[in-house]
Amino acid sequence: MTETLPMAGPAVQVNAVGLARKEYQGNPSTLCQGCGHNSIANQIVTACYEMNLIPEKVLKFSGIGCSSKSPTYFLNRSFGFNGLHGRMPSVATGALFADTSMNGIGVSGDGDSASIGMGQFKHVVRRNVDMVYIIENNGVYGLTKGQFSATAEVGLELKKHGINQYMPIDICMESIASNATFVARSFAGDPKQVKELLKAAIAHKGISVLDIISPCVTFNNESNAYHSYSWGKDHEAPLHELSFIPARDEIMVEDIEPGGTMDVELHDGSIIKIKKLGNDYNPTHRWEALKMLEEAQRENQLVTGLIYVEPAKPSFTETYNLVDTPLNRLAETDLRPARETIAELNAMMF
Amino acid sequence: MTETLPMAGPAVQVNAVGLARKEYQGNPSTLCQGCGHNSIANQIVTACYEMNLIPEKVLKFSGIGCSSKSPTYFLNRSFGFNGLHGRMPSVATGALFADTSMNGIGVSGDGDSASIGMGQFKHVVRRNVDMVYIIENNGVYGLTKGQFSATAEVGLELKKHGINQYMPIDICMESIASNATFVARSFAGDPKQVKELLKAAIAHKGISVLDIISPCVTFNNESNAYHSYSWGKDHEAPLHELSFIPARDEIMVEDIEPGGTMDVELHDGSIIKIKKLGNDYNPTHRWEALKMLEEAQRENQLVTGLIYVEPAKPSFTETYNLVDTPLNRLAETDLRPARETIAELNAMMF
Amino acid sequence: MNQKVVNDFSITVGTVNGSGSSTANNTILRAIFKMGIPVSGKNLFPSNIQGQPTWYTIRVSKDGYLGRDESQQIVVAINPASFARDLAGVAPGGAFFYADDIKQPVTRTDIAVYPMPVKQIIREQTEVPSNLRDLVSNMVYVGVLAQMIGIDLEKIHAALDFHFKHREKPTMMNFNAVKAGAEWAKANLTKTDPFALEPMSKTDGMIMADGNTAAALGAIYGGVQFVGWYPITPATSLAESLNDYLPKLRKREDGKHTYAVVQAEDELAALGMSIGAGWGGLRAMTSTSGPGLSLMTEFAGLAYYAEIPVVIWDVQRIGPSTGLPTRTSQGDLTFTAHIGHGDSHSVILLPGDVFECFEFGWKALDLAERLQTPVFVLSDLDMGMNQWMSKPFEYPDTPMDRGKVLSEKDLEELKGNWGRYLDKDGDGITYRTLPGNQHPLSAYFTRGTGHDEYAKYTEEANVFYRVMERLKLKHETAKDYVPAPIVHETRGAEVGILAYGSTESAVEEARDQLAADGLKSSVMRVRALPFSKTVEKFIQKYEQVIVVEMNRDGQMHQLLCMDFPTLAPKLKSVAFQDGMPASAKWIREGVLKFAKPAKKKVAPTKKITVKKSKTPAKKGAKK
Amino acid sequence: MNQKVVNDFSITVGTVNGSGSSTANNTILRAIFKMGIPVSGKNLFPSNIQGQPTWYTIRVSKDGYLGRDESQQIVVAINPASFARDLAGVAPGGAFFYADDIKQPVTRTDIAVYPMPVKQIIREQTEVPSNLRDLVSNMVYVGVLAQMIGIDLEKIHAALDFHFKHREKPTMMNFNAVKAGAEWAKANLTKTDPFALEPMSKTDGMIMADGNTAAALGAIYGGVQFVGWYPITPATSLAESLNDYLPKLRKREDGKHTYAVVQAEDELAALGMSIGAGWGGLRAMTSTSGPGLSLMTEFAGLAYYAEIPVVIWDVQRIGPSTGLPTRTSQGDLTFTAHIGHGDSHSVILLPGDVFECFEFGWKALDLAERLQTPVFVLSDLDMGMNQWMSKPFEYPDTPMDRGKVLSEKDLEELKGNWGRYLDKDGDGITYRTLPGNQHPLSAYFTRGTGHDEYAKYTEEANVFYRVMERLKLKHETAKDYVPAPIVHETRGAEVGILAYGSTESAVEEARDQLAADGLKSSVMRVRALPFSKTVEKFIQKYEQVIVVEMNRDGQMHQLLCMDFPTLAPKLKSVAFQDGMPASAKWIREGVLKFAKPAKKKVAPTKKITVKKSKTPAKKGAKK
Ligand SMILES: Cc1ncc(C[n+]2csc(CCOP(=O)(O)OP(=O)(O)O)c2C)c(N)n1
Ligand SMILES: Cc1ncc(C[n+]2csc(CCOP(=O)(O)OP(=O)(O)O)c2C)c(N)n1
Ligand code: SF4
Ligand code: SF4
Ligand SMILES: [Mg+2]
Ligand SMILES: [Mg+2]
Repeated sequence: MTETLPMAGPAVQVNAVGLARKEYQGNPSTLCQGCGHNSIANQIVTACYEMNLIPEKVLKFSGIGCSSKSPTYFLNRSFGFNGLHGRMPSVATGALFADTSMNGIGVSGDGDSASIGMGQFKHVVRRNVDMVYIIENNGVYGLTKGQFSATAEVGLELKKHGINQYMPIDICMESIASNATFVARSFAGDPKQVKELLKAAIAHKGISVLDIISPCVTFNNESNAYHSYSWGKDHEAPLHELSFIPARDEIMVEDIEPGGTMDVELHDGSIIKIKKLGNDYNPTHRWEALKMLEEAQRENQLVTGLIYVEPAKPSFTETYNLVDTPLNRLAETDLRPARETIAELNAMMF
Repeated sequence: MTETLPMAGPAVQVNAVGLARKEYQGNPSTLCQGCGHNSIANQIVTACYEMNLIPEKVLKFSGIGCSSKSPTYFLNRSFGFNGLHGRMPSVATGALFADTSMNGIGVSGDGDSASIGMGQFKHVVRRNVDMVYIIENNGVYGLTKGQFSATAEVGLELKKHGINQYMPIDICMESIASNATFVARSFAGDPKQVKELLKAAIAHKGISVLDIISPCVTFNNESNAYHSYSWGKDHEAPLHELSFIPARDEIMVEDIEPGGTMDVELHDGSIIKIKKLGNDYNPTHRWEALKMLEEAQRENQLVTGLIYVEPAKPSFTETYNLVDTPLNRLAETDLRPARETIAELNAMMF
Repeated sequence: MNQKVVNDFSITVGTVNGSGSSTANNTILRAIFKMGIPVSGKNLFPSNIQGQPTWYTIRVSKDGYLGRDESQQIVVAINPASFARDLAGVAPGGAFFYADDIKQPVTRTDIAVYPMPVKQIIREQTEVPSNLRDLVSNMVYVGVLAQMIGIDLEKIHAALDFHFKHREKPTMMNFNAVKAGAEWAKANLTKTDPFALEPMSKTDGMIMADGNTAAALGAIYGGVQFVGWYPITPATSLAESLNDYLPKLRKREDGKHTYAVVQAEDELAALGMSIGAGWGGLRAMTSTSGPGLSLMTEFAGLAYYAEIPVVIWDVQRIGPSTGLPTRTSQGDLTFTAHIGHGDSHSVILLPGDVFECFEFGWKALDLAERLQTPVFVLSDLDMGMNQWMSKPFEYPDTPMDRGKVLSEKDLEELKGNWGRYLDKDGDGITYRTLPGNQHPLSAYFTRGTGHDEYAKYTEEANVFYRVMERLKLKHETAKDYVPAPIVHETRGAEVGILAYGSTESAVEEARDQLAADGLKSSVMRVRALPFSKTVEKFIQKYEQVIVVEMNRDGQMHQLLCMDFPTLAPKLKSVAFQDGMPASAKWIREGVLKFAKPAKKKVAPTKKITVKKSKTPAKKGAKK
Repeated sequence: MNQKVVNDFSITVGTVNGSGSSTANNTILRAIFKMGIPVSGKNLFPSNIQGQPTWYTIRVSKDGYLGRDESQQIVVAINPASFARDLAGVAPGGAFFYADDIKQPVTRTDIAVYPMPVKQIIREQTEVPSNLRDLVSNMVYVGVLAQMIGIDLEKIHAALDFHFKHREKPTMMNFNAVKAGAEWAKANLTKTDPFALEPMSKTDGMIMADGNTAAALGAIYGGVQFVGWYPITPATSLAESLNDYLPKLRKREDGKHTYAVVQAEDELAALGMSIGAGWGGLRAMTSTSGPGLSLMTEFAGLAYYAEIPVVIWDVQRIGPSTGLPTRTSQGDLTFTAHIGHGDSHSVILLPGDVFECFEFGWKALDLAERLQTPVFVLSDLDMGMNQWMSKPFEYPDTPMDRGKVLSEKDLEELKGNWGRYLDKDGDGITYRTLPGNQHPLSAYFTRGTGHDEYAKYTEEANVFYRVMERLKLKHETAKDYVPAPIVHETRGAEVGILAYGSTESAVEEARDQLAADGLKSSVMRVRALPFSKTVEKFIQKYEQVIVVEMNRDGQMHQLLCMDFPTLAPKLKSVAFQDGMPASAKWIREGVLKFAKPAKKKVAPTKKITVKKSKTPAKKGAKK
């Protein structure tokens, strides 16, 4: 690592902390071309840039999965921890004690958070740990090549795995049930909304759950669907060649106005119905939020926007009444009781 | 094990399958005297007796905890599996495939299911595994001597653990969020209701979650409360002697009429407000249920009764389209492909 | 041009993953196999889905050596990103094929170089729709190669026909691309390399399969009924093969199922479910890899102590931690041998090839029920995910062994007088009943806490001690049931070699090389833990026994030292791991560290060697 | 009456758990301790909360032996349910005190028998409110016993005063009950047994503490900042002691905290959080027992491979599985040594007593940061939960070692030229930066996947190999840092004994007995893994080294055989486990299995021995 720091030249546009957008970038993505996760990483870069975050003041976390690779694709100048499958929450919880002035941004997948990681996910929400918790939700396990995740819709059919029989786990409803203080949903193909919600999430003190629908171009495509990787219906049998992944464009939607709905066709030809929360929606009523989500489930709609927020609750580290100095900058004198205490201590031992 | 079968004498009252109530009993309890869990075990005995279950047709499951010891206190003639802390759901899920004509009854604790077991709990609910899933909910870890569980109320103070900072996990709301098909809540001190809900749960095909508030007489008592194990306020300092546990009576309430409320004083002097669902409550509307729970949370009420039921959904094993013979009675001829298939198979291998 | 090199070289194809090249590479492999020439293929793929470099190596070996050869005589470069490295990797005197749209300098003069106008040729194949061009273009290099080294086009057709499940359209579309490649090469290239294929009959009657499929099939012939699993590379295809083949091989007229495969929410649940099912009397198994195995630790201990039959396949990849998820390893052995807190010891099967994956697929289920304990089967990525030629699978030669189970009738005869953990037969294995048994005294209570012979809870010191000692006895008994080691003794052998698992072919090759060096060796391939008497005898017999394995710490060596302390000084460890399958080269060099051939003259194995990964013997050897 | 037996006997009290008797038993223990007589107490409690039999054993030993003595000279029976068993357990010639409301026959004539009207006496104590009568009634037997064997009432008062935190009311209420018991005994009982206490000065300057408290205190002096934990017997009181003492010992004027103790939702999260904190630069630890340790396996592997400092206390109980949650064990050693899939090896500390629990409490945190690796500390229930007399805790004699950390300034000097996993010093330990470091080149990316020296993702075979070899080197380096073994050499010793952990006192006692038998021994108490050179030298020195431990499989023996194959034939295993703390008896008998004293005449250790648990040597010994 002998690179020297890039110097900000005069022509480069910089933000309020004097950094150019590229100071917020990460390594080039190794995800599939057209993967929804890529566009989310881009929006994280932009949101952090526009929020004037100092990259050194951000901690990045993830579990394991395609989605969980994302932290390498943004904020190269931030510390990152790509942990274990489903266990990002606990690592983040501990790490954020080190210096509570840092911003935590976690990226996880639906398999990572709703399957193996369900327990940790629920508990990090319940504790109101101050971090942005992004779930790049594609309904499948991308990195292990296309098994159902717990957010897959009922009736979805996948090659080698048959038809999904269970109701999908609704990340937002789960978050609210466990008393999350910030819950939003968006769609990777709606970069503007993703960015705005990210900014709100970063600003929120406490846990901010962002459920971002992020289609897997490669595996979440019904093998029996018209547009699966076959070469057309006129052939005797569709050929689903898993080792071949055509490069595709990311799906992007135009602006949906607040309260509006839109049908979006995914790469596999399936349709998701997106509905944007209207301006009349009040995200501070917990059970209105639950009701809205329940209705959306019944109507098979994907409602996007800020679903619930409770700004006042103290965050996890706040409840610990910590000293102002970051804990990881405390010195021996702060940490080791004075020499004279040992005699008192021994006296206390009977 | 040389005991012979107890013979049903002429005077003993028997149920429709010719068994006396004591055929449904288990070993004597080793729980604390006055523990809510004991009364639940008794109601399981009665419910099974009254439902005319054949004990050999029941499988008992549990995790680890005082509550999870319960299966030894009922149905001695049933197979039982006392597994690992928080992992009852997976063991039960697998075991119930062995013979789908069996009734599964699981007993867990709030620590067991809402802390370490949250993930498995959510997923067994989501799969709609056909079993009764009882959570003997006391808000603490009884067996490890009184730490907070994830269902402890905010602000509860426990000796050595300070004040609980988090919102309690609401087992019923969690169950409904994860699409449970039967969700009820009761109070161990209301044996009649416990029994009736148990019977309904046994009858239900699919997962039946029973959240039964079951006070821990020993540890869920605020050390700073008036009635903690002190010898009165007039002493200089309260003495909370954890190694001494006075024998107490179980708390029992009189009948609360449907729709009625009652304040119940626990052993430590704290009060819980019980409200029974009225006859006008319709437990088949999912979001009405969510709304009701949300309100109850805000009003700090414990609403008991059948909260939600969706009878039609196929249970987990039903979705597998299994043969009628119990799988564990299939013979080699059913299980091993015929000899002649091996040549075909090898031919398939290129 | 050097002298012709026939049926004895390696081909490496460097491509991009997600580009569909695996069909092409498999086609080459299968066609050579169908030519009767021993061949093996290894896929070196990255832990991502699309766009990263990936390599496929095919070794052609007239002598039947299927292990990895570190040198690459023929390299096909399709990926610009790995072009330079691919070029550098060609053995001197080798051949280099590359897609001519890669505009990078070809600097070497010691090799034959063949540019291929892949893009152009595929564009000329008008029957290929544009969205499939990239996919089918892989067939062009198959054709060029076929022409240049002599792969029989008919065999290529057979391979494609098999791959596309006998559907003519895709078969022909791809085959035409192959032909186009071949024709172009014929017209435009002049052969300047020495490598050639000639038909043999050494693969007659053999099949081609990967270990994961074989394991799944074996389990099906073992009557598997319940599978709880969670996806993880490189184990995923084992469970997916069960999903594939169970409906075919266990089809019933009524359309109903005699099995259930459940994708669990994680590995704890996967094993938990399987344990529940095994307890319930089903033939139950799970499959996973390292990280999943780590998560199964607590449940494994429960199954050990509560004596519940269940089979756990661990298709090993490189740890520790997430490690290299797409690289092979034998690194989970010591951990598995003592998985779980408290005193425990595992029954472990160690298949050596695809044939044994099938065989242990059913045997493991027998053993689990016979011994009432978790049975671990340690395969690895190389064995599990790569295609291997193999003897055909053999129908189980023994009926299903369901172990000691008491039915209602048995209980009646016993007058209900039985104890779940009562050692009636003195072999440490006790009798069990199954849920659903309607005898009123059949039920017992299973727990991971202290229990007596009647499965009753106890904290009594002497009862706990007794039960643990019986478990020890049962482990002794297991030695009589697990697959015996396979020994090849050489008259006058100066050294014993002990190995296991997928290194088998590399070990055989190394032994031949050592023999040529003048060092005669005997070999034992251990196939199971606990170690049987035969293992002890083998070690006793030789002055030195060299334990060869694919991990850093010499784990088999560790376990042998533990179990045979008095023989430990004789045991030497040759252990190496960098994620690449074992090669004869490092095994030979490792052995030579300890044992010098009588005639002292050590000839290098092969003239052409290309260093890619570190030489193992220097660093991996340990006394 | 036999000859007087002074300060050399054991007392067992059989009561019901939840009855509050532990205060009474601790009072006896403390009073004897204050009389200057070496004493130890062991609580044998069931895995439930109320109503089950429980025993407390106090050993009084003028010679300072603190290990378990298998014989019980004095038994106090308060629990009807265990009365018969308690009575049977009295050593011939012993004394039996019992609550006279238990109406069961006392059939033995070879012992002194003293009925005690406990109920009646307590009813006469009118100051005791009725709801506390059962609780305080325990003090009656304290009084009776005090009178009969000569416990100084003043010391009892001191013990009560301590217990009740110097609050007079409860102290006096309880003390009055003691006095009432004593007075009643004086008036009504005639001593017919030989057991008596006489003041000594052997405990002067000593303290009394349990290992879990000591560990917590040690950690506090080690500057612990983050604790993620989950309740589990017998580790719970370690974390609870942190909750107790941190606010006292790390009190600040501003009332703010320099630490956080988080009760996690399970053990995976407990270690996960601690790893996060350790990575963040906090002194982080967790504490657990067997089942929790099993659940930590995957995270332990991550911390090993990603090189994250964290301390893991495992207060061992009996496994496998849930086992006997309230019984002691040394059964997690082999598992911990290789916890996690893939090649790994753990740094393990093995405290031998309460003093070392304190010492390793802070040292473990130093080591974790110095070595950048998880450091396991294996204590056990006996050491962790029982009260032990001990040297006073000593203030750390070295400043906190925060290991190799680069600050902003360091990075500036280096011009940002550093690599997280670059071995600059050749010791395998690399430099790290901490989150919050504001230098723009400070950040690095931590992962459990393959990485190079600059923490960049890689799947390169040789890089992976290199990193793993460096980890091996680091493990070598660790040998210089971990606590050295403690060796007591005896001139002319015929045998070496190697032991570790809480068996220390029993081993010392056994050695004295063996010396009396005519067998001279040297002893090494190993205090850490990896084994240092000294361990090897010790084994080399003796013809036989007998490895003594409290588990079934001889786990330390296993690990020594692994690490020292050439010395393995000399290593003999004396391993036994039934949940009871080690006794000199089974150690002596175990040693005698292998090593016969020169003079051949083996005298029995003690005339009075009562069999309760199986003799160990017969079954536990293994070659
Ligand atoms: C303990 C463990 N089990 C299994 C795996 C294998 N694995 C890697 S990623 C993954 C699923 C990822 O799915 P998701 O979180 O939805 O991410 P996506 O790839 O879809 O973005 C699995 C099962 C693992 N790494 N660790
Ligand atoms: C893996 C594991 N961690 C911790 C424990 C210790 N443990 C036993 S029971 C229990 C808590 C039980 O609480 P709950 O489920 O609420 O049951 P209760 O005793 O309150 O009825 C704990 C933490 C354990 N047995 N296993
Ligand atoms: S496999 Fe799916 S989730 Fe993974 S990178 Fe490709 S498109 Fe994205
Ligand atoms: S400790 Fe609490 S939960 Fe446990 S048995 Fe006693 S009263 Fe019941
Ligand atoms: Mg996903
Ligand atoms: Mg509880």
